Amino acid sequence: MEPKELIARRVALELKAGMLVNLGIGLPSMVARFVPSGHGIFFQTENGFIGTGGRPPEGMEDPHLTDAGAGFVMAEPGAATIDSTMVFGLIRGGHMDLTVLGGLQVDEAGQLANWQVPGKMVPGMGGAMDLVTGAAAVIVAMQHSAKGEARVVRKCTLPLTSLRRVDLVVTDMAVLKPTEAGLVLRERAPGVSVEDIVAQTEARLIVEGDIPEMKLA
Amino acid sequence: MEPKELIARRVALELKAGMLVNLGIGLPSMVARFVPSGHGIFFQTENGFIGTGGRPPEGMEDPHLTDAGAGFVMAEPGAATIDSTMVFGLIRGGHMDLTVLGGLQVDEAGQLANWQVPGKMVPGMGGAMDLVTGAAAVIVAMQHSAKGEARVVRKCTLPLTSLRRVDLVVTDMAVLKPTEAGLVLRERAPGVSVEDIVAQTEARLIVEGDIPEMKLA
Amino acid sequence: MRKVLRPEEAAEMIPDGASLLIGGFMGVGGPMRMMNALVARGARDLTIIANDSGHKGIGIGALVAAGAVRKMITSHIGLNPETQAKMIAGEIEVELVPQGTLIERIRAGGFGLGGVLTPTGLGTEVENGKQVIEVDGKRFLLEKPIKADFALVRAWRADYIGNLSYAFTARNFNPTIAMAGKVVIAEPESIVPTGAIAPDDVHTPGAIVDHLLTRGA
Amino acid sequence: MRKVLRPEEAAEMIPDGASLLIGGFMGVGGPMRMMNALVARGARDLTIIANDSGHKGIGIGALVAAGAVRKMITSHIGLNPETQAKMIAGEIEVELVPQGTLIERIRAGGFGLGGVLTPTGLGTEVENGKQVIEVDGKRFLLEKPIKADFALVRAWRADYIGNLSYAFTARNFNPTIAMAGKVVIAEPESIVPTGAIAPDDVHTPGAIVDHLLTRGA
Repeated sequence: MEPKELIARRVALELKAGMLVNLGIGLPSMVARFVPSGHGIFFQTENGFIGTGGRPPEGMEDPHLTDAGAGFVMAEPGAATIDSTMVFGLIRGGHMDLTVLGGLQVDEAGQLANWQVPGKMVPGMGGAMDLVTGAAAVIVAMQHSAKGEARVVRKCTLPLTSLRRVDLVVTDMAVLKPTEAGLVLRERAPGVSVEDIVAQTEARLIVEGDIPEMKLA
Repeated sequence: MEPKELIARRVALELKAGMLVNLGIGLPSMVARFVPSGHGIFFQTENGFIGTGGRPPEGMEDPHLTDAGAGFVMAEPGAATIDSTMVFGLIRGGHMDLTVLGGLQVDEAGQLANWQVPGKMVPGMGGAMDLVTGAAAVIVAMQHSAKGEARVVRKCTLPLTSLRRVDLVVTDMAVLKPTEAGLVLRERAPGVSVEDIVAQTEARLIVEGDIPEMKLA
Repeated sequence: MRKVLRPEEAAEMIPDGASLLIGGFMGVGGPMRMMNALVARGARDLTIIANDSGHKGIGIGALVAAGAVRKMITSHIGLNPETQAKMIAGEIEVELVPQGTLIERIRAGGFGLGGVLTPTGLGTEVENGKQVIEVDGKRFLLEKPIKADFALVRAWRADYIGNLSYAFTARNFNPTIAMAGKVVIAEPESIVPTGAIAPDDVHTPGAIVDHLLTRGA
Repeated sequence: MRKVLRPEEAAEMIPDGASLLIGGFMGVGGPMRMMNALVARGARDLTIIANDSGHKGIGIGALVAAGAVRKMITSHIGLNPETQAKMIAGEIEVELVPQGTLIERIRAGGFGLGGVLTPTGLGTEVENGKQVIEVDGKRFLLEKPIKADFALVRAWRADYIGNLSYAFTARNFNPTIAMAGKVVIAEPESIVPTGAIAPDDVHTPGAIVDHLLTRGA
């Protein structure tokens, strides 16, 4: 299984009926593919819609109905258009039950950096700072390391997205739970050992008892 | 002519096509009767509507379409429903070109008191404080005196509605223009002399040159 | 898909001493069946946040008459003499708030903002005890956010998943209070199949509505 | 009833050096004909406030490519590498603002509020140079209101008096920026007779729209 698919499948298990959920662009948006049909989840997109579906049939695309990356989407029955003040009212006001976002670094304090590599990549924070600050739960979905460099670090060296401690980190190697005491290793990816994880992690991990393998469905 | 009708007719002359106008309940709401048909004025009501018309035909009343006093109204073609945040966004944001409000006292500084007689009448300020603070122009429409007591006073003794100097005061005796220098007498009601006005006014009035009679149409 | 509640069931969910945001403007767009059920169950010590206290004996006025209300935060009690009398007799505590400030404070509560910076009320009784913040040389009152245990919303139509739409001036406070109640109960006049309210016509998304009442008779 | 403007006429009204609020999200719901006309007339030194800088060479991207932009206030430039390159080369000044803060600052400008108190950005680079206000023990950033000389709005439908409605995710920033421009120019896809947009379906009331562009081809 592709690392991205593995991450998306694991994150999908955290989504429950009735939840209002925001998926970031890129990897996080893959999560929607792995929730069962008739899921009863409200998917919100940052550009102002609740109840987005997948890509429309050929020739049915509407240029007024897109995701946050301007890609065509469908509307589920019961979908609702909202303006941008309402999008962020839902986010800041704690109505957003869950957001899934990509990450560049997560550290032992559970803090996230995901919007800037100074001097190299300055795309802007978009809605990420509001989401990480305001959503009821924040899951970071990212590859465990990139180009040999650890992304789960002792202390973020890149600019922080928020002071808030995120709620869960799902990578292609592990599920980590940020706590007051530090990062707790909760699950291993199939076929990955605790030693492998520790070796590819700069942060100190709290490892207690047997660490089970991730479930993926 | 009834004093109230006289006031309403005079105020109506201040309304121009394209203006967004709020009329307070009571006397001010009478103003709408005296604008020409096809007037092109946007009348806003505080409970959330732009483009209210008069009373609907018998049997056509809709309990969802009322003025701020819960009285049935019609909608003009091109009317728009707005929620209460937008009502006051229009008012505070300076989009409301004109508001016409009743008054209990207006003083030489052009300040208005119209929401409370402590210990006697405490209805609450409703939208009046926002309107007087935020509207682009404020006209006070009131009887010149009540039960023998002057309402145009040196200094308001009742609690102020706002620090803002109102733009025009129209009574059944006079039109007064509040300025930095004080209250300027602009017009007399038909058949009323400058001496009559001065006698029924506690505030000092600035009277310069000939004071013309009010036009009423 | 939601299970609907009868008004009596909704009234049982609301304990004595609860704080309630209630929609409506002089009763128009107010959740009448829910309020009557609260009166019927003998509710006590409620804190009610609403635009006004309605007409005597009707809606919020019925709650006031029944002795169910300990405190009101409102902009206007002028059309319900009973509320004024009980306030003066010390039986109900009334906090009078300018209407535009009231709705914006509720919005701040629901939208996760720290407060409202408004010019309304500066230099009047409303300023007493409040912080004044200067921004670029202009002064503003800092008004605090409002949230409540419950928001009682009246809608024209609801669909099976709780999307709401309002009719004309019955919209007023409703969409805003729906964001600021820990539990949101909507009282619809009719309930239509999911999909029957087009996405652009949804005024309150179902994702933030917790319970639906049975439709109006 | 309004006179419609051709895009060239609208572009002539907007002088070099003007500040523009521009609707749209990655170009969706953006006033494309107006932006192209600004490029065609060789506009210079514009300050643009918008969610993003679009795709390379399209919409806001076309203005950037043409050298018409001196400064941008925006949440995201990640999908337009040209804006990033010009920023790094010092040719365009870019102020990056969290998306929820940006839309709320614009709302504050249009709604007559003194600023926004938000938790977003606390403890990050976004906090630099800003006032922190404590409300009941919680800390918030004070973010200042934004207004502009012009608001360029894209609508789906307009009626003869300027009421606007938007379709699906093409709504986004549009209704909010329409409140914060000194002059508001709306670019509709179609123009329908007054009354054809029902009051409850009007998203931006005509009373705040100054000019309408001809309908889309």
